[in-house]
Amino acid sequence: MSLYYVQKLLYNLNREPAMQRDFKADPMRVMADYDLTAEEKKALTDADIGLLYVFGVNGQLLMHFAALLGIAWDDYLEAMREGVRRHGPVRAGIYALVEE
Amino acid sequence: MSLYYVQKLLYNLNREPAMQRDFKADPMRVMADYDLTAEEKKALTDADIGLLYVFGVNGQLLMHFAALLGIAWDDYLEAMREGVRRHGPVRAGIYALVEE
Amino acid sequence: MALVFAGICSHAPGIVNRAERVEASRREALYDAYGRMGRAIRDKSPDVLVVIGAEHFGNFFMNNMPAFAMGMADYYEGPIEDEGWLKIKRRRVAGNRDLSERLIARVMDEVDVAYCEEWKLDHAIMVPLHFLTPDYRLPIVPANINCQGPPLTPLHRAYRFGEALRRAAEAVPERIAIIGTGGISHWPATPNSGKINEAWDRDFLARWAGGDKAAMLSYSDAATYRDAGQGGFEIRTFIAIAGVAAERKGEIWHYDAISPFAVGCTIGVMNLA
Amino acid sequence: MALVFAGICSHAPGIVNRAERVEASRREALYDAYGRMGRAIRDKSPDVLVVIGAEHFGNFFMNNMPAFAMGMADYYEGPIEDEGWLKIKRRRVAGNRDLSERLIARVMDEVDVAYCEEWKLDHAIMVPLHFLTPDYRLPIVPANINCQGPPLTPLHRAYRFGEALRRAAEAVPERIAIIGTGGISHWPATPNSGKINEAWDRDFLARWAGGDKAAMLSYSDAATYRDAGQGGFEIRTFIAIAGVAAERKGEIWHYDAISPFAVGCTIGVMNLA
Ligand SMILES: [Fe+3]
Ligand SMILES: [Fe+3]
Repeated sequence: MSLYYVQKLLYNLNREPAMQRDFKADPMRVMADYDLTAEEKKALTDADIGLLYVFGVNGQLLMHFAALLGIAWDDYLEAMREGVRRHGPVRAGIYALVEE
Repeated sequence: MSLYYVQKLLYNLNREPAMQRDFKADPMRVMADYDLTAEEKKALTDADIGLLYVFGVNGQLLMHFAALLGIAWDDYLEAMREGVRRHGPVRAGIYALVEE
Repeated sequence: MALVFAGICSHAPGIVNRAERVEASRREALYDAYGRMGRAIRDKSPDVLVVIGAEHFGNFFMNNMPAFAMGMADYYEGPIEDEGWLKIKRRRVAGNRDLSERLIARVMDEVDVAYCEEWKLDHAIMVPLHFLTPDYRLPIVPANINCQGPPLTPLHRAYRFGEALRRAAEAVPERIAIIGTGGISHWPATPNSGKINEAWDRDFLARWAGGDKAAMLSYSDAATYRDAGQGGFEIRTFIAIAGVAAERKGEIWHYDAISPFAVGCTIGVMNLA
Repeated sequence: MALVFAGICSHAPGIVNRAERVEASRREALYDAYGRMGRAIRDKSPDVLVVIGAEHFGNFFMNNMPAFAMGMADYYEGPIEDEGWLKIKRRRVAGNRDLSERLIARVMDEVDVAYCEEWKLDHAIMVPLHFLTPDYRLPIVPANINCQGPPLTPLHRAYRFGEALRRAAEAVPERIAIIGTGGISHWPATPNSGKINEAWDRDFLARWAGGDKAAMLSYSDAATYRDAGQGGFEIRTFIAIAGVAAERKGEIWHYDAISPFAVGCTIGVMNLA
């Protein structure tokens, strides 16, 4: 699990049009610069918003990635809900601050 | 005076080979992305190490720029001395912390 | 004493870019409250407006995530978001590097800020400016508290940041206005987007208006997340303003839990007199 | 108590990459002192080595210049400089994200660090590691104090950072070693490169070894610049180690003003017993 590199890729992708073109053309080549697990690479190439949410990706990054992929707002929200149903609760990051 | 942007240009230049090539080919185009005065642009294109030192550029950035230009170490040191003789004391930055 | 104004307001993008989704009367009441706050600021003739935001990965990422940051430039640019999306035109906003540097040096005596000679303003700062200083004539000092990437800034340090800002404002000859911008309870960009916990909001705002430091600092992050969503972590900016006001009391001029704007829309002002 | 070691050493690149410019006996005496410090660290069986450096625009620039930063990753990479120039081969250095996070969260109770989930180590950290842990088996937590871009971190906050690190080290079950790396007087990359103010250095080191907090915090930046060059601003890392040691006394194991290495080469260890 390398939430940092998943988020770093999305952070860069959201702000760099050239990288967006490269990612569409050849995601594996772009992802080679980031320390990602096979599961993370698959979630990114599959645009699996639900699983990315479960990884712990911040919505302030994830919503822009969804928009980039042409996913409508309501579908984006539903994809996160479906992700939790399929993969369980968020594993890390800001949505996992549940210790009390 | 925009020491920040002079230093930002050198900081980026020192670490990006592609930018180094672009800067050699067409410095004005590269500098257009930075908020620089005419005097600063001239100092950068003239590789005027002495004046850049007087602007306040940190030696930890300036020495790498000098190396990039093929300026030998002793010539680099002498250029800074000559800069102070010609242009007066350092104007800003870490070498201008002289208030007591 | 050069601290002339301290207040809080909401910064949710929906307040601008989803304006049409709310009936005109509710929307205009909110906009009027922003307008009243803007006039209250201008009435004090400040030289600069310090805006403490809680940005959303505009300038700061987890490769170098400061607990606190302050701008130190003669100008800034914003919004960093798409202008068409936010419905605020991109522009330069004037700063004051020299004044920033004097404030920062003083704050650094007690709170360790990262300083920034360049800053792209996101909606956390642009939405408030859009309403409060629509002519953008008042120079700003942007500031930030990390409310996004855990480990988050501790609440008591956010309060201390406000105290340090007050002492810095009192140490310079200029007249300083300071605002904190944020949500209270909200769940932006998550499955619960649009949800608002109005009871929690009103309880928090009562603590804030009462200048009740202990009550404001008693939230755990886990409890805030449970009751107020991750947007609730932005109470840090409001708590900083309570620190600025030094346990004086304030007044909530406006609160309306507007679900299409995804936040309980708030305008509050500290009584510094 | 989980703080097991606190010490200081030099980090100037010349110590490695201009080795041949100094007679073998002086060089070997310095290298032996590093070796002795490395053994002293290993003898305490630490789980991690916190390295407080003062980097030179490797990771931090004036767009977001933290007063303090700490690494929070499972590995780091260094040197960021050309391997041929520094004469240290580029490699991964192990970290411990979980332990970093616990230390950072505790430090943040009193000192506001920027945390970094990625970090390219420059010579401020790589030169010490090269000598102290040549097999690179001991995981590290890199840390940084801004000694390069004014406004610099105030000296009393550097001391407080050390105090906060000590309390954090004592709050975790792991065994923690902490070192500070820097120059004392030196003028790197400026017209006075190679100059060393040995008297000033010995006076500073006497204050350090005596655990004399007030004397260490009494320098103004202007006086330091006048007497010790801008390299003298790096006393912040040594002062942090004095804070770690809580006014206990230390010992200077080695000091030699080696002009070709551009710094008074120093090895010092705090007596924590
Ligand atoms: Fe927000
Ligand atoms: Fe150094």
